[in-house]
Amino acid sequence: MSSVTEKKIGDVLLKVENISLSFGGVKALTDISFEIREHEVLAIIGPNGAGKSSMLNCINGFYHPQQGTITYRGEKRKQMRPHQAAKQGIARTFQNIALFKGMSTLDNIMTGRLLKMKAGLFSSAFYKGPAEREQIEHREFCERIIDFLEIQAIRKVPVGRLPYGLQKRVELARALAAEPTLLLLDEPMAGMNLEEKQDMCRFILDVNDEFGTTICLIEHDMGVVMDISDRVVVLDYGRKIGDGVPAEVKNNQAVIDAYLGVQH
Amino acid sequence: MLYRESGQYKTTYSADQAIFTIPQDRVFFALMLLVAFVGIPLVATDYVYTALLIPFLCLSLAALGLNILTGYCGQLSLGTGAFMGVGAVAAWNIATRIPDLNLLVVFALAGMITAAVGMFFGLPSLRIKGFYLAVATLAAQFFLPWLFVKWGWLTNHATSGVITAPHLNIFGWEADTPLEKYLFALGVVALLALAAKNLVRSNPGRQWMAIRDMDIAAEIIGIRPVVAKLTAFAVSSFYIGVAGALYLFVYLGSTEPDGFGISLSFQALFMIIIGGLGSILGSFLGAFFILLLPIFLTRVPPMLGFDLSTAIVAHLEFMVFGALIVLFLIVEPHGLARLWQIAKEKLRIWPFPY
Amino acid sequence: MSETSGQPDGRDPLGRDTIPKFFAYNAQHRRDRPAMREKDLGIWQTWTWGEVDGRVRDLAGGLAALGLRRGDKVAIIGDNRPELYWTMAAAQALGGIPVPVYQDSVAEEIQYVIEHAEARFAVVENQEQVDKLLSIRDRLPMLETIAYGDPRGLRHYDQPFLRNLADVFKAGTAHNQANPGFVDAEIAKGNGSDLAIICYTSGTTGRPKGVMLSHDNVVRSANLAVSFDKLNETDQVLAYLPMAWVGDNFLSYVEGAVTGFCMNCPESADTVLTDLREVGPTYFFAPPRIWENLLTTVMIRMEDASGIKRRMFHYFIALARRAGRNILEGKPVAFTDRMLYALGEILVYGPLKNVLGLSRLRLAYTAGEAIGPDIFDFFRALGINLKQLYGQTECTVYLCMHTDTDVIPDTVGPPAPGVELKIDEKTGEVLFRSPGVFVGYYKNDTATAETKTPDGWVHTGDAGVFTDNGHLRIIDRAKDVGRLTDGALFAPKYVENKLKFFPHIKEAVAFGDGRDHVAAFINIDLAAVGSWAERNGIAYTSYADLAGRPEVYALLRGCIEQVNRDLSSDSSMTASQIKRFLVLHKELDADDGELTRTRKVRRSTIAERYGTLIEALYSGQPSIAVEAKITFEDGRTGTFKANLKIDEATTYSTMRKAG
Amino acid sequence: MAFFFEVLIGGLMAGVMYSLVALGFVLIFKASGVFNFAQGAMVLFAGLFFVGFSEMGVPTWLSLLLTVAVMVVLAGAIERLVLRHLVNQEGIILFMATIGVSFFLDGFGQTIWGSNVKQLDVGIPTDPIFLMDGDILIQSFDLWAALVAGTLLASLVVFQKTRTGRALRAVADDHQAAQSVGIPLNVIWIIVWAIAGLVALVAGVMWGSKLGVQPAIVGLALKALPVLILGGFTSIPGAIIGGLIIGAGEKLAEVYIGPFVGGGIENWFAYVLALGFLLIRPQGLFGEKLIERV
Repeated sequence: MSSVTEKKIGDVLLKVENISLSFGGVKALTDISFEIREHEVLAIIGPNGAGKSSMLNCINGFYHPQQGTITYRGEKRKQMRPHQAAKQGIARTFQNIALFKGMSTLDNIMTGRLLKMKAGLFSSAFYKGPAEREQIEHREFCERIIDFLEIQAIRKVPVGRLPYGLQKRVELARALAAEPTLLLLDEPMAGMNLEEKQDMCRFILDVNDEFGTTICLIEHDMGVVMDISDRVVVLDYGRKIGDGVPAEVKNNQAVIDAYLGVQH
Repeated sequence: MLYRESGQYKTTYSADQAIFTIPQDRVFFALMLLVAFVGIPLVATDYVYTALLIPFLCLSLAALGLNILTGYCGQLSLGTGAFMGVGAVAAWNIATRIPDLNLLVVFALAGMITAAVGMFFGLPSLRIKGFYLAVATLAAQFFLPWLFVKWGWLTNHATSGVITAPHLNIFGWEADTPLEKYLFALGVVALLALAAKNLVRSNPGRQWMAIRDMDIAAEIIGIRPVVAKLTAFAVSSFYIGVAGALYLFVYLGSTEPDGFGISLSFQALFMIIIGGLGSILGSFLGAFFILLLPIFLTRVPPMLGFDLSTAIVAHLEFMVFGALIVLFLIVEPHGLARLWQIAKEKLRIWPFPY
Repeated sequence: MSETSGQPDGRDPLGRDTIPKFFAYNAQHRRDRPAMREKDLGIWQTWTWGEVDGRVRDLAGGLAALGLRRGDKVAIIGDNRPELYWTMAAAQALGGIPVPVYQDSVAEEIQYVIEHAEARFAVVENQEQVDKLLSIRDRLPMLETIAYGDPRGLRHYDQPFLRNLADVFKAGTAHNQANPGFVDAEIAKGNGSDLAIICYTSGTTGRPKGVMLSHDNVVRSANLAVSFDKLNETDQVLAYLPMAWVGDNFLSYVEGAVTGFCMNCPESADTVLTDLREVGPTYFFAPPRIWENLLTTVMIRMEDASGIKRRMFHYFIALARRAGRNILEGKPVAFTDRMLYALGEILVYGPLKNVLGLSRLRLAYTAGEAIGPDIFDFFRALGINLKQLYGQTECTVYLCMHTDTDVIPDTVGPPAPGVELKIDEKTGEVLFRSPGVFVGYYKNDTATAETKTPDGWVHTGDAGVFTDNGHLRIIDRAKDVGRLTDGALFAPKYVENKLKFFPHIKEAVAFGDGRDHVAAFINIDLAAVGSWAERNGIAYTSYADLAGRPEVYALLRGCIEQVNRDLSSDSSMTASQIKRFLVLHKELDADDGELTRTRKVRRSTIAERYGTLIEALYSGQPSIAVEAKITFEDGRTGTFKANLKIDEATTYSTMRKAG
Repeated sequence: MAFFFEVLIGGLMAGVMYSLVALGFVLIFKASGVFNFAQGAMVLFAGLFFVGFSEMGVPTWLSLLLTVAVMVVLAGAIERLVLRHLVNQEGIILFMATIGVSFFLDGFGQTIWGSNVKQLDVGIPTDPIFLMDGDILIQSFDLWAALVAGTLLASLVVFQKTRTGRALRAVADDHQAAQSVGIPLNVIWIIVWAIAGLVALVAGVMWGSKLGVQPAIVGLALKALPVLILGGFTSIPGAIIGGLIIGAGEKLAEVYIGPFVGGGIENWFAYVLALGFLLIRPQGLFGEKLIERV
């Protein structure tokens, strides 16, 4: 559209400085620094084994880098567990779908909403009254996400029975249920066909646009990356070899050698 | 086939999230309750109460408790027998030491004490999973009954080592006859089952299931594993504790405190495997099945002309249980409850096959 | 309900002559009864007549504030959504004229309608429709305001003429507070001769024409239909057919306003069947295609059932076909059959209707195209009061309807109350006069004059005959009826409909006018034939591949020969037996212009596009090479090359002769 | 001091018995990831068959052969009837299935052979031996047991060097890789379960000679579980050392702590020790730390 207003990219939301991570002497990440700005879509790309997932794992507290600091919303972050990161507004999806297989789509999304819910053991056991009111209130919120991601037809279906593409969508829905400030997406479009990819791109952009959610995603499909990201960080063998707007990165020789060269 | 759901649309979330969303199910369940509270008392004999219905209720509750932990939260426990013992001993102590205390309060306190003990033995679950945890709960299973015997204070230094439950007095209502005991147990079990259903369909249940299905993902969406697992241990142990108290007060009457052995633990585990892991209904179906099977094995062969010694029947029971466990795990890991659900689904979409 | 029973000419006994007056009446007398439901956010959100009235008044105020004046047209584009129906009511309250547009139209089609109707306002569902409108906005200078219901994705659209409908509501509340009595006064100003709606008919040829219907048309027609079928405020309908189609407007919206019954909007196009099951409407309209699909899914699903269940199903269906209709129509039935039918109701019919969502149906209609007698019978045999209705936009939906007790599958019933019919002796065309006769085609006096005779008769364009018991039977479009070289009558649609009854055949096109025999194109039904292929272990890679399999040809030849046998039993139709046929490599598609939006065959387009194939059918050659341009779903085009086989089918001599 | 050593040695010898059972667990767990709760029942099962055959008058060597055959058939049956249907199931499900197997074997063995305590004498001398000038008394039986255990261990180590043994290790490391080497997984499983069955037979004969063949063996064999926690589920040396620690620990605890708390702590000491250990070092003494991948 000609007169669509430009979205506003804000201040630095999360700053990664000189992160190094190793497992028993094997270096997964070496001296990585970059920043994620509010409201932007940042793509992390790189060949397999470049340390992309490890990077996300550091950001959401699953791995604890041996060196370096992560500053989130201006505060230097101490070592924390993933659930603490979640509390601070960091949500994520996984490369290999990590849904709760025994639950329905709706229950998965409601589970993603747990952080916002308060009812404890006793009121839940009694159910009538506050607990039920809370369930209803948050159900409505989750229904909006269902509506947003167009998964109405499967809301009561156990997620184990869903095709892959829909599972990915449910996982995104679950992450959104927490109303995250920062959304980490680990290969959200892996294994999808063209149409599913287009849908997913649209959803990611809509999330970014509608809720102002900052998004950091890992993706292999260069076309997708170029289309939807505001900025790209390129990793190779655990080191950062590029950082910039998509067009810049595309023409960066080191990136071409390391990434595109390897791939094609 | 029996379901006519067309036109049963939900206009509120509270209707959509009800326990029984289909009116036919509601009617059926109400009928079941009617049978349990009114129908059975009209026909059952004392033998049926004492040999079948009362132990069924007690063990259902224990199975329900174990199911919360194992079926919903995925934490395997082999300590159910010992935790029932904790509940029984605790309730006995409270009731004999504070004679005027309302029995319901006694049971609640006994449940809470068991919950505390359960949480303590659940601590390893924060670091270990699966069968490692099963071994840890074995520690409780072997340690606690020993403690009941050796720590004289717990049995008021009874010389015989036997504890005998006091009369049941609930708000002045003396439950002495098997029928009254049955009704009391039924009331307690029904209420606790409702509470359990409420728990598993709201926040706590979702936490537990999230931990069970994918603990890493659960933590990453903000669930604290410590809280989820320990609440599961606490709630589960509460139920098992109350079940143990009932077992002593309503069923056994008196027992040696080390009577809460590992065989009870296995019995409860079998109940939930056969009944259905992660299902409230399954806990009841499983308990019923496991209790009925030995009766069946004792009664049926003679009818068919086989005279089996009691020893052989006992061995056969082991074999049948063992085989059934394997069979259910292979064919239908979600047990009888799942079969029931499948049958229901089939009826709902009848005459279509899917 | 007394207020709808009434006058033989359909005039309202309470003097309500416009739709808004009915809304106002319902708001008073049925304040707390449900008026509309929409499955949204997982539950059926409900609005009572009182609430609907409030929403409509707010919206009317909002539209007035935006400058809507009496006589202005409001284009409405989107799925069946309450707020779009409210828009319709609000526009009508102000004397405006809603112009609903098919929501799946491409931008150019929308452009034509809006341009032609000179709509100043467009109220649309969502971003999809907004984007379409924006892409043609430069060519629509008269379009002043576009309001959208769902703001999703539109956050950054800052065109000054774009409005969130929520804001329009708010503005309306303010407007109405500032101008108390405004909406009531506007409603009172309306009268029956005002235009109620302009429906653009897709038409099988040429540009769409805007059929103008007055409030009198719709109100009187609805009054007559409602008392004919004894509809009342407890009825439930599912509003799922396109809002732009006069049928949805009439059956859901107008009849809802007149009787005060509740209209239910499905959640999305994907969930219509689920929603149908949940709502369980009491009054349901579906074109033959949907009844066909229902039957096909029933049969396919039953194929996968266990042997015992399948046998039980077929036994009871056979019983129902024998006894069901008679029981439904209150005719004498053998005692044992009656008992068995009662058993069947428990075991098969009841559950089946329930799973399909048809168990609460009191009244169901089919119309638009002829329905296969077997399909029709199937549903009646189940005890569903399915009837035929015949009509068109120009007559406000209906001309003929079956009565509950006198239903013949291949007729459309006797003339409905208030309708006069006659058949042109030369052409066989059906003409009518009724309270529903349209005002005229908007801005197209030539077409109006061609259709409406000076003495008030209207040409339907359909050829028909009256049966002995006074029912009308439609044979075909008047202009499509032709003759074979031997002079025998050839009504292509009659033949095609017989073919389309088979679940494996989705579409058929018969040729024969001016030829010495009849030949046909067949379109397979991918779901049905695919499932059949799977069961028979036939592997296939694509639609085209499956269509060309010799096994599929054999299957279809069987179907065609059965049709031929059937035709041979009717002396006037025996010449129409199909001698040669081919199976098309692609589905006929509305997007390619081969079908209309209402999925009628566009003969001229097909004759033009598939000319070589038609010639091949008559040349005796065994196969024909095709190279077709096809449009993929993403809009790209490509070519497809293959050799289509042409097969021969056995024909039969007339029974009478043989016997 | 001498008394201490006597208790210690007695404990270590009892520990050897635990180790024998634990070895069976480890073998199966390493090769198939199945935590075989039925190992204890297999010990009883093997013992019952062996003693049963002997009581029928079958010569000892033949009884032994027959029982070996039974255990091999059992391994095949378990693979065919249980494991094959539970491939790719979660560990906890497999674990529960082995509980079922355990009950079945327990009941099956007793249905055939009865549940009386059966004396088993395979000619292992039971004379007391005095060490350190008679200060310390140990049973020669225990020495024999240690000897047998040692032999068994040695033969297992040798076996690991063979082709089949290497295949087993490959399976333990990576199922898919093992299959690509060309060894059918089913065969591997049968071999592993058969070996575990033989280990159970040895344990059954030893336990049976010491205590008589009786159902209580199943309960005693449960003590192998804490042994595993201590030693680590995947380590053969761990099973041995864990067994020794548990055996010695519980005897010493019983003798030195028991009197203060009323005795009988032997029953639970092993488990509580394991529980405490779990909290400190969940992977066991010799187990490998697992890195969780996301």
